[in-house]
Amino acid sequence: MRAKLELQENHCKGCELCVQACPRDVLAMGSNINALGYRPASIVDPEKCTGCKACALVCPEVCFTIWQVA
Amino acid sequence: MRAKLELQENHCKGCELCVQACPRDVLAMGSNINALGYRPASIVDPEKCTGCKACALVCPEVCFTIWQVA
Amino acid sequence: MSKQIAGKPESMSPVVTHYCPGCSHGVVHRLVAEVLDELGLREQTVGVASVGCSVLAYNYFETDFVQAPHGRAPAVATGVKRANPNACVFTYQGDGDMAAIGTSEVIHAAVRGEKITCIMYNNSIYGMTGGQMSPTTLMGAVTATTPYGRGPEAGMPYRMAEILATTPGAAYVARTHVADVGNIVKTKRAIKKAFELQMKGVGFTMVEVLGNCPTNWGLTPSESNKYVTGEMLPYFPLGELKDVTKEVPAGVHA
Amino acid sequence: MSKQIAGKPESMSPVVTHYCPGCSHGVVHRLVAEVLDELGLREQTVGVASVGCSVLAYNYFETDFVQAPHGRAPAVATGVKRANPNACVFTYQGDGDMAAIGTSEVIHAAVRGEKITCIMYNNSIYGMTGGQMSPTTLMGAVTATTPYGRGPEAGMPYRMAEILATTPGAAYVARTHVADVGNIVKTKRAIKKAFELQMKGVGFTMVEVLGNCPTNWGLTPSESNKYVTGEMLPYFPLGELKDVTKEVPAGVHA
Amino acid sequence: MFMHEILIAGFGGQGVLTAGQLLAYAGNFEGKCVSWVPAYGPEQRGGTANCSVVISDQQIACTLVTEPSLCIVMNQPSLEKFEKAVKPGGVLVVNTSLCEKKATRTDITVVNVAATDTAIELGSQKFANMVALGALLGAMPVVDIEMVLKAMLKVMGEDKARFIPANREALKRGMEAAKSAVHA
Amino acid sequence: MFMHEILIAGFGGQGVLTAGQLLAYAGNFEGKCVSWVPAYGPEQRGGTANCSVVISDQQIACTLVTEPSLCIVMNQPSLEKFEKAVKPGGVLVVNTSLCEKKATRTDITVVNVAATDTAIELGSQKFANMVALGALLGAMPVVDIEMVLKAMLKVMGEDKARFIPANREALKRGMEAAKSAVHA
Amino acid sequence: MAHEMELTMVKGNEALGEAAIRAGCRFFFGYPITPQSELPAYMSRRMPEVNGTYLQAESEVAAVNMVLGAAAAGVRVMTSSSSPGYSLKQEGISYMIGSQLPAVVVNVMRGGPGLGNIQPAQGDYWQMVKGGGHGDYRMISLAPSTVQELVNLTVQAFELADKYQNPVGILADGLLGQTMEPVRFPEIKEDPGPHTKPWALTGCKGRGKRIHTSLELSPEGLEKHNIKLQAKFKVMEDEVQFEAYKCEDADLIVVAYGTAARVARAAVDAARQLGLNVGLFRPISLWPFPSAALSGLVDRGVTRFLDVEMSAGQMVEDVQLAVLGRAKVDFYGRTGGIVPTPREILNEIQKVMGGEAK
Amino acid sequence: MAHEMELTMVKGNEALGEAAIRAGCRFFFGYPITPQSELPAYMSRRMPEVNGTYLQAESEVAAVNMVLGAAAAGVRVMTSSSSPGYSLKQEGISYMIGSQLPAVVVNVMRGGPGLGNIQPAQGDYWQMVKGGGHGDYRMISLAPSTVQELVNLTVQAFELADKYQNPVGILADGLLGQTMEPVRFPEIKEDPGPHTKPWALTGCKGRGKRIHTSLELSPEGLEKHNIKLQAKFKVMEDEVQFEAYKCEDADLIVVAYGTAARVARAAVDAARQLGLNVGLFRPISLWPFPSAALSGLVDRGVTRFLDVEMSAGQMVEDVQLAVLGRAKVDFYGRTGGIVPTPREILNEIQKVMGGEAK
Ligand SMILES: Cc1ncc(C[n+]2csc(CCOP(=O)(O)OP(=O)(O)O)c2C)c(N)n1
Ligand SMILES: Cc1ncc(C[n+]2csc(CCOP(=O)(O)OP(=O)(O)O)c2C)c(N)n1
Ligand code: SF4
Ligand code: SF4
Ligand code: SF4
Ligand code: SF4
Ligand code: SF4
Ligand code: SF4
Ligand SMILES: [Mg+2]
Ligand SMILES: [Mg+2]
Repeated sequence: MRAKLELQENHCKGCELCVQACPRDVLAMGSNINALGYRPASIVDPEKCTGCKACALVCPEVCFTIWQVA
Repeated sequence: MRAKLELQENHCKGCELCVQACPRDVLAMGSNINALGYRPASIVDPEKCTGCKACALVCPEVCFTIWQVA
Repeated sequence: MSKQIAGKPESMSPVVTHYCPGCSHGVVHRLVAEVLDELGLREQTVGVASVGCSVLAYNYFETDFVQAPHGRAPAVATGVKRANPNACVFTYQGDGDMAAIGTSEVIHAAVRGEKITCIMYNNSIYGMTGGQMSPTTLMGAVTATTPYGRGPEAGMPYRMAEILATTPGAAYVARTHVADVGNIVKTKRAIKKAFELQMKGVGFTMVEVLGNCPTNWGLTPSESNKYVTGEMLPYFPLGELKDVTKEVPAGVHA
Repeated sequence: MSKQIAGKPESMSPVVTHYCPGCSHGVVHRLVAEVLDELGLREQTVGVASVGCSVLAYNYFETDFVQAPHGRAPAVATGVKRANPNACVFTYQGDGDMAAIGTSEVIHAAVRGEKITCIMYNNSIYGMTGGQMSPTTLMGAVTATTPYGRGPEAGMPYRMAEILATTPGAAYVARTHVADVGNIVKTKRAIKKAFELQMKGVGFTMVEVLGNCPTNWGLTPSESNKYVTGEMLPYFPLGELKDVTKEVPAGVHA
Repeated sequence: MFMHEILIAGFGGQGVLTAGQLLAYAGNFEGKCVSWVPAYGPEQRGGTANCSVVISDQQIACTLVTEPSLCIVMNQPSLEKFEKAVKPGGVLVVNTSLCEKKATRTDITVVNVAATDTAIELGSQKFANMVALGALLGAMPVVDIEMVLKAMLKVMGEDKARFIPANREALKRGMEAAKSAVHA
Repeated sequence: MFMHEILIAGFGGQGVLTAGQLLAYAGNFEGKCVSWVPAYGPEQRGGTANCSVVISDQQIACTLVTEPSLCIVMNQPSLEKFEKAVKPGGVLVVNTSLCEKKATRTDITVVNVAATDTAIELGSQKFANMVALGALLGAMPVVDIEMVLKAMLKVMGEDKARFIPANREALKRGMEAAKSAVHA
Repeated sequence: MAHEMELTMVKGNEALGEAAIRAGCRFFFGYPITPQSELPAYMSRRMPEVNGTYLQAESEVAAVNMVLGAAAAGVRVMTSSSSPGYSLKQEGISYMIGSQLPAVVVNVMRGGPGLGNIQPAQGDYWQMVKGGGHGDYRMISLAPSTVQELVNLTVQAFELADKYQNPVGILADGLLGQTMEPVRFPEIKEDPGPHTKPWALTGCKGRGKRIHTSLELSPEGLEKHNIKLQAKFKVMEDEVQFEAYKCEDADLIVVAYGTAARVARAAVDAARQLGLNVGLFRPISLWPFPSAALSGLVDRGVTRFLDVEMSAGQMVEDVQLAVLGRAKVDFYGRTGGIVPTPREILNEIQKVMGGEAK
Repeated sequence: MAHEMELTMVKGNEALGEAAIRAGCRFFFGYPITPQSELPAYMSRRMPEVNGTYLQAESEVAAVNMVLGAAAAGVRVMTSSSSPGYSLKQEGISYMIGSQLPAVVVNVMRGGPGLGNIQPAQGDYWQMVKGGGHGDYRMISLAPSTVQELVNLTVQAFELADKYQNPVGILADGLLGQTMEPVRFPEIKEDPGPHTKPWALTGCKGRGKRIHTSLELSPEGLEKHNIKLQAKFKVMEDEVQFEAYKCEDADLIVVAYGTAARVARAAVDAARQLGLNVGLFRPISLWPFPSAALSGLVDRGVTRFLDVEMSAGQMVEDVQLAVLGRAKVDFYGRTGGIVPTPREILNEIQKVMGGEAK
């Protein structure tokens, strides 16, 4: 299964939970600061994403949208 | 065991519970009306009293005083 | 030579109560007073009266007393006991007072393990206000506010003692009744244990006493006692629901 | 061809919350919203917000909402549901809101068997007011009002779900947590069941969700999730404490 | 001006509230302005109880009667409490069956009636209130006794019709007693 | 008359409340009347926060500062919110590290300082508040920086003495920035 | 009982309940307390007959919050209590006003303070009229003095509540609640229903979501909300109601409401028979208080008022505020559940007027 | 912290707590609410140090009743809350007054009505001063405007409570509670103790039993009790406190309390600099209200007052009652948690005085 991943960085509060939850190191914390004043997570290796949804499940701000690509 | 029994009729509300509780028919409801407006219980056969305290246990107005006579 | 074996306890005032003929409130008062006498607590006791038929309890006990707002007696008792940890503090409440408006106060007093004794006189009705449904009113019972009988829209009756028994701070929780001679004696035993454990500082103690309300049930005193044993008992089982002194110490298997 | 497998549920508003980074309130909101979506209930739902960090919940759900006074959400929900029996009505409350000031309201809603769903987010602290002890705070925990750690004078923590499970009107009572992926999924399952049983009119339903409060615990989000699983779980056992749909019918012995 | 302020007092259970209600209904049937207010003592049952009834051909000002023109006392405590309250020239009905002492005022009409005893003669203590009411109506025909009996059906329900004759008798016995009244 | 109304604003966690407290304590050490009031946005953490500090040689009237004579804004939202509030002739310190836009007023002294960047250079973002405070004191020496450092020990506890040198450095770096200030 | 349109004998508390039902109220949440207990009892009997809901709450706090919920759902709803129980509803009332939710709240006053007793009193005027709860708010408060007026005002109260999306209070006392008098009820009405309320929480099918909250975190926002509320209260001030009895030529005017006013009317009549030019001014709406009308009486030349209350003196301040020193205001009050007699009030009238003659 | 006698920087809420302890208070029962939460937090830290008791109740209702119990047991005791939480204490306060039990009750006001917000406001004046609870009662209510005054009045409050066997209120607002200022505390004092109170419930050893109740079933008895209470309140009226600042020669007097007064003082100073003869009258005791002093100013020739509140106008009625039309009373208020600025008040002053010049 391959998945397409979108991360709404402007809603991200930089809690890092998604980064810790991702089993495939798709995500990492960024170094920029968003309009909310946080360092948002970002997608660093989209190809590796399996669409396991761990990130989406733990994200308190519902920043992730994931599509399963058939 | 013999017992001496006192009944404070002016506190009695005529609920009849003592009469019903007494196993020896020592008590009966009177026919007079006391100052509270009730027909009080009265001691009709004091000699029969065994001092079992049933009357005292059920009386909500604590009308009974009982002495055990040695 | 003669020895007094029954009579007015010292902790009771020499007055007539305002209770209806045959109402068991007076019996439960006497039991509490006897216990206070026997444990020698009268002079260090502060009673907390609630709102209900027993609101005037302060007139019937020869102890210090404070009258609490409806349902709040356990909170008031908490204040008294915290201010005076050596005092013997008890509340005397009805089922409406404790199980309806006072739910929170009694549960949290139990949760905190307040060293007080709460007596709940459960006649499954609001006596004082004229016989409305209380949380402990039995299903189907006709009251002033369940003219068609208590139906499902009001829920099922609520078992106060069981809930209190689940709280970690409760040391002793029992349910008894006073509708016959034997159970009056047992009720006294439960009340005595509750006061003893309070004074030992073991924790929160509570006795739920099933009692009658001849007036609002529209029954004679003796009929009303039969209602207690015949109708209430099946729904409100008797027993010591919690007694930490009886609990098996951890690690020791019976 | 691609199919969306995660994203914002329709029942959630497209806004950023005011919650602290890593706070699980957002996760639980999302789970409720997903359940509303999946059961097609969004357009007939009335949410009841409580007072606590989740007071602004009404900004995050795309459903009708009313904000209740502190602790009273189950009473408000009772009013809504009785007025509109076809509505799907849920409360979203904190542990302080439900287990402290709201004790009476939630217990009596359960006793009455109100057909509502109460979600309690138990982070064992008063989050919104700055981290004071709540009735569910663990023994020894340092909070703004237990600077020396919660001691025995405040009693032992209180288990809300267990108490509600004892009430006859409760149809479903569960405790879950959202500190890891697997349990987030399980929490959703419990919430879904609660809403389903509400809509089937079976009775009162409640899910207590153990969640974090990184801010007032002074922990990072991931540390705080470990506190949930490491410290809270031993005292607050997970599970379906009551599920009338699973209870063995009377007379049938397993 | 037609205007009667009536107070009926006794123990709870003596039917004082009912007697008052019957009066008020009867007045209403006769087209008067009427009001009725119950009052209870602190006791739950068997304590004191009384009620205020006003019957007037004008709008009623105060529905609570503190200085009755007509008064029934069904027992000793009520006699002690209310004798002094009766308006000069008024009527006081005393249930002598339950009053050890006598009324002493001379500026009012005192009707002594052994209401409880008479009622027992009639078959039940329960009729005592009707005997006393009859005595009151004997001394001052505020309403017609047939209206009182009609009111009974209204208050207690049509199925209680079989009690009408006994109650009529009780009212009459009371009215007779009024003949021997001590007039002010 | 010596009288400064100071407002320090930023995100929660940027140390704006602490900076304000240090100023107030320092003023107190110098024998002035002082007051400090915190204010928070609705967010629980990481939201906006600000504090009002008044330092005066007279009794303080209003402790809440709505029109500051001296102001520090630690981020863009605070700049947008408070730039217009500064009293004409006042001082506005802007943390340019976190402000995309610039202050536009010309009737006040604007001190631009890359407080967060400078702080990171000094080893931790946490010093940003001290850099900004230094900048403020550079533009208007309300209190002595040694008093600010003394206040630090009072507020944070004597055991934090080891952080004094770094903080002194941060204050100094800020003061330098003030030299390049745009004067009104 | 009491379903016909003819004159029926009904106790005040029950009349209140029937009037609410006639006004379309189908939801009642309450908790028993004397001297209003006949009202919940009546509702428990009547509501099922009209497909309505009677629910006995576990406390007054729960009851007022059930009302809040039902009001938010858009139905006509009522709760009632008596003094101590009414105190417990203060937070909920403040919330309802903040959230702009209509309901009718009844206080059948008894003797206070504290547990006091169950006798009629008027010691909760301030609590009801100035606001026993927190924050700036106003609530129309109506004070009937006969059972018939109790019926009429109860029906009105529901209309006013919906009109202004604000709770409306009925302030009665134990005597009125207990008094049985003949009354005429209006025709029975259905609840206009949630669909007539464009703010009712009915589920957001086919529309955007609706929210009821009294929270507004920004001071600017909350002030704006308050300004809006105050503007509404200003409009509500037009709902003033009062009765002026024999005031046209009166030298002294007795001011009283509810039961006290009813007694005072008898005293005024008695005074007139003695040739004293006395009138009765009876506020029916306690808020809005009929200040302009009172002030108008002063313009007309009245120089003395006698405020009579079953309290230690509460409304008297509103009378003083209305006349602002332009006339003398005396006070006579009884407390503890004692209802003044016409004779006592007449005595006071004579004292005051005699004093003036000197 | 803050144990020394020297000037210390303390937040208002914490200063209140420390002052209570200095006054001998060893019992605190509360429930968290912003903006007074620092007070319970402080008490939870400090009470164990002085062998006192801090207990977090499960609700405000429970807290006020724990206070009632502790007060009955004869100890100095306090509770505190903020607007919505204070509403919930009304029944308990009415009971304490009815039962004649002393305590100190604090309300750190926030924006209302309903949940409102946590910003400073003064919308609970009526609730506190006229009685949010039921029945006729009075409670001394003190309104500090600086942290030092908060300390002083808190100490006084305990003395007054014991003196009159009546609760005493402290009415602060969120700004004062949050403000940190240098203050000087008095020496620490022990609770005088139950043995100094001949009514304290200590167990009836060696004496007859003692009872605290607010119940009195007979109207005559309850009226007697009320007369006794009213007589006590009459004596309490002597405890009036106020500050008159630059009032001697003022043409216009600003009337304000608490935080509003503090801001108004700056406006008065500014007005003086503009040559306007303006003064500030600051009630410190809101009840008893300093009516006589205000009235005295009118006697002296003041014709205009400007009442400034952080509310839609509540105390303004007491100002009007004091001057009774003999001077014009204007009002300026901000709501929702907005603190007026000195400039705004100055504008109002100028408007009012300009208007007069015309
Ligand atoms: C706040 C408040 N609400 C309601 C009441 C009215 N009230 C008095 S007693 C009572 C119920 C009493 O019932 P219960 O506690 O069961 O005692 P019982 O009379 O049956 O012994 C109620 C509701 C009150 N006094 N105060
Ligand atoms: C009547 C009342 N009392 C107290 C408060 C203050 N208050 C607001 S939120 C809260 C506690 C919230 O804790 P919890 O319910 O656990 O929610 P959390 O913030 O932890 O999610 C309190 C006490 C209030 N708003 N109203
Ligand atoms: S879906 Fe799974 S693999 Fe993909 S980013 Fe999220 S956690 Fe990583
Ligand atoms: S979990 Fe969500 S909020 Fe947290 S870092 Fe990841 S994307 Fe950002
Ligand atoms: S003591 Fe026993 S035997 Fe004697 S009277 Fe009482 S019940 Fe009867
Ligand atoms: S039990 Fe007591 S009150 Fe009842 S009849 Fe016997 S003596 Fe009288
Ligand atoms: S009403 Fe019931 S509970 Fe109350 S005194 Fe009478 S019988 Fe007892
Ligand atoms: S304070 Fe705690 S519960 Fe509240 S939003 Fe922050 S982390 Fe979540
Ligand atoms: Mg009961
Ligand atoms: Mg919480």
